Amino acid sequence: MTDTAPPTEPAPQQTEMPFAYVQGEAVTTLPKDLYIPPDALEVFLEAFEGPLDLLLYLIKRQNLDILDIPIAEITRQYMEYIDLMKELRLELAAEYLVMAAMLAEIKSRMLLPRPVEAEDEEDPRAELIRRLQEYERFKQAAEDIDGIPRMERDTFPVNVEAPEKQVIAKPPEVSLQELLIAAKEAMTRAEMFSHHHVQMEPLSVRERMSLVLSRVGSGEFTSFTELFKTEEGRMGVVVALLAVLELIKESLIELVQSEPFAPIYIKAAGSAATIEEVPQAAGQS
Amino acid sequence: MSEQRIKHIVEALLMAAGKPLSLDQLLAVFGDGEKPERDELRAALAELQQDYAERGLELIEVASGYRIQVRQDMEPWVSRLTEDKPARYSRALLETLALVAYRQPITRGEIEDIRGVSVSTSIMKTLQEREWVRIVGHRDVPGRPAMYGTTKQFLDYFNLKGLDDLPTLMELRDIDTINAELELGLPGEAMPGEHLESGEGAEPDDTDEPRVVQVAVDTSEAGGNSETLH
Amino acid sequence: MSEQRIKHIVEALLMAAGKPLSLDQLLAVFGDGEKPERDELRAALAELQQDYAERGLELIEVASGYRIQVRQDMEPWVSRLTEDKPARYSRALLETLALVAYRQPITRGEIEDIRGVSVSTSIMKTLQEREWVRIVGHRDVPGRPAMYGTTKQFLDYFNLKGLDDLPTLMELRDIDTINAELELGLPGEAMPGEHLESGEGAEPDDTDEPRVVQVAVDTSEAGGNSETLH
Repeated sequence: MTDTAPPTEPAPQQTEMPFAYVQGEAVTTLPKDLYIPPDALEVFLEAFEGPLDLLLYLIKRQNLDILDIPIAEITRQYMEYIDLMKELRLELAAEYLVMAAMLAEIKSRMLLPRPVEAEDEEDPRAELIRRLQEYERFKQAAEDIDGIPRMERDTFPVNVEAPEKQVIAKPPEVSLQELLIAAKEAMTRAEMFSHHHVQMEPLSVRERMSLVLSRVGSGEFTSFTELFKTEEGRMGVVVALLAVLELIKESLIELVQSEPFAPIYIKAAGSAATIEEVPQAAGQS
Repeated sequence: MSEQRIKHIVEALLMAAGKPLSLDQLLAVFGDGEKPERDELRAALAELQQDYAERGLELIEVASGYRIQVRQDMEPWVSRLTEDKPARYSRALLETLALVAYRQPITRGEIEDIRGVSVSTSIMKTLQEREWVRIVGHRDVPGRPAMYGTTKQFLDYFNLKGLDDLPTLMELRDIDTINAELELGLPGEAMPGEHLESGEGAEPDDTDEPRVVQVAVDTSEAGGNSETLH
Repeated sequence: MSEQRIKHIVEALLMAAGKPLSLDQLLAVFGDGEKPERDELRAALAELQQDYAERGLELIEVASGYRIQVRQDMEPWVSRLTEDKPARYSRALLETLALVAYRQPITRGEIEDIRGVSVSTSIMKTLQEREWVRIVGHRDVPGRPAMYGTTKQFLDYFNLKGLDDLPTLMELRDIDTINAELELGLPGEAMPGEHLESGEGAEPDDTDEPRVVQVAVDTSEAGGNSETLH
């Protein structure tokens, strides 16, 4: 900033708008009084954030305190701006007219002689002053916020290249209840909850069916007795037996017995193995 | 893991992240066997802060965590690095932002009441797109207008740790007290003087300010200039 | 301008740039009165290199200039910072898995019959690659379609001792109530970790152990079991 420019900033400085230029020509002074080059007026007025802002400007220009507004004078000046705007057929924002009405009302009340007994009647300017002050606070706050050092303008993020990431594709995680919800939905859609299906089918049997199947999957004969393990106890034996029966029922395995009382073997249904291939060694167990 | 090692990892993390990281986020990257105590992390951060004290970098704490950034006094050189001028915001937007920041939760209607003019939709949209402002609820009155509040990103962007860090609002003065002051001969001079110092645009004088020239200057070197203004 | 000052400016520039800067680019940001000699700049860069020697950063020279970057050995920590959320499985995959679990041994065609839509090859492949599902045989019908069953890894992952730990169809029908209980501790992310951790000790043996006996016991305390899971 140049030395010749005092730190007084123009009130109606709207940053995006170079109100400096009117039809290509720079307007180098702000109006001292009410005279504004007609071409500049529109731009000038746009620089105000509304009637409160314009009023504040008028008050501050006369070095006056908000709390001591000479209503008559300010109203006169304000109305002159309004007239100017009208003359130029600028579209007058309704807010400006509302303010004009408010000023006129205050002025008229101030002009009326105040009865002595009505001393505690509120100063007619009070509401205007309150609004002006409230607006001024936030006008100031806006400037303060604009003055806070902010990223990208005053401070800058560091932007340092990170080392190349070693890609380890992590498989998705699934929770048990996600699985159960999916199960329920699939079953519901397939109406598998009908009574026919909802019987006490121990899932361990289904599990064992898979196990038995994969054991006989090689196509070779497996000894029936090998499917049962005494360590599993009675329940285990029952589950294994149910699994084998279920597999036979679904024609997934075949039982083979070469002669009565000979060892029983099972094989995957449709596998090429024939009875001649029954392993002799296995049969001796 | 040694203190040095922790410090270097934390530095690398903050450098690579380029955005604030909370203590929890920092902790989370350490494996189970190596997780430092929170106090150790804090100590590492404090040490880094020390390390940067003399340099063009700084480690600061903002609303969402710790951030390493380039200091403000490096701005003249850093901004010459890029052609893009930082975005400047209109008074209308800044006043709206100020109202949201200080008066949240606040509706658009309430903002309009105080500013005395309508608030354009585009301003609210810009503030939300920048993620400085968000809808925090709806007022339970007819029409259920949205209430706005500021975000952590707003605080982060303005280098603030919390709303408490915002500059204090100007005091409201009571008409009665000022009347009393006036009678005592305490003039309305003090106030405009204050405005002058704070660079406020009150325009208390009638001089032929090269106001427009300043504006022109502003436009050309936005970043540096607006800094000196405040 | 002091050497220190030049170094700090250069550091700030490289930090903020986010791309390599050449000597010329670095020089260009200094104003006329302050421009350092190229050798001074080189000296500043060399000093910075020194400064970083022990740290998680490095200053390197690449084709288009100088760049500050995070050292490769910081990768494990830095990567964990940006860890993407693991992808999620599709509903189709989960239903397929559920049907294999409940209806095994089951062919793809049978799954399709129940689900009412076709099951993609990639789903079966994914489930097999994850080692949750395997082919346990082939149905003796034309085409000899593969029959699928679940694996031990499947049980381990879901922390099940056996399939009987799953709710029966009848219980499944009333799963909404279970679900409401589970919902509380849900958010999907904490859970898998728990599974993994608790899964480690859950199935330490590879033997075909008295699985069914356990199942019998488990059935009686099914409630307690699913609670600890979640």
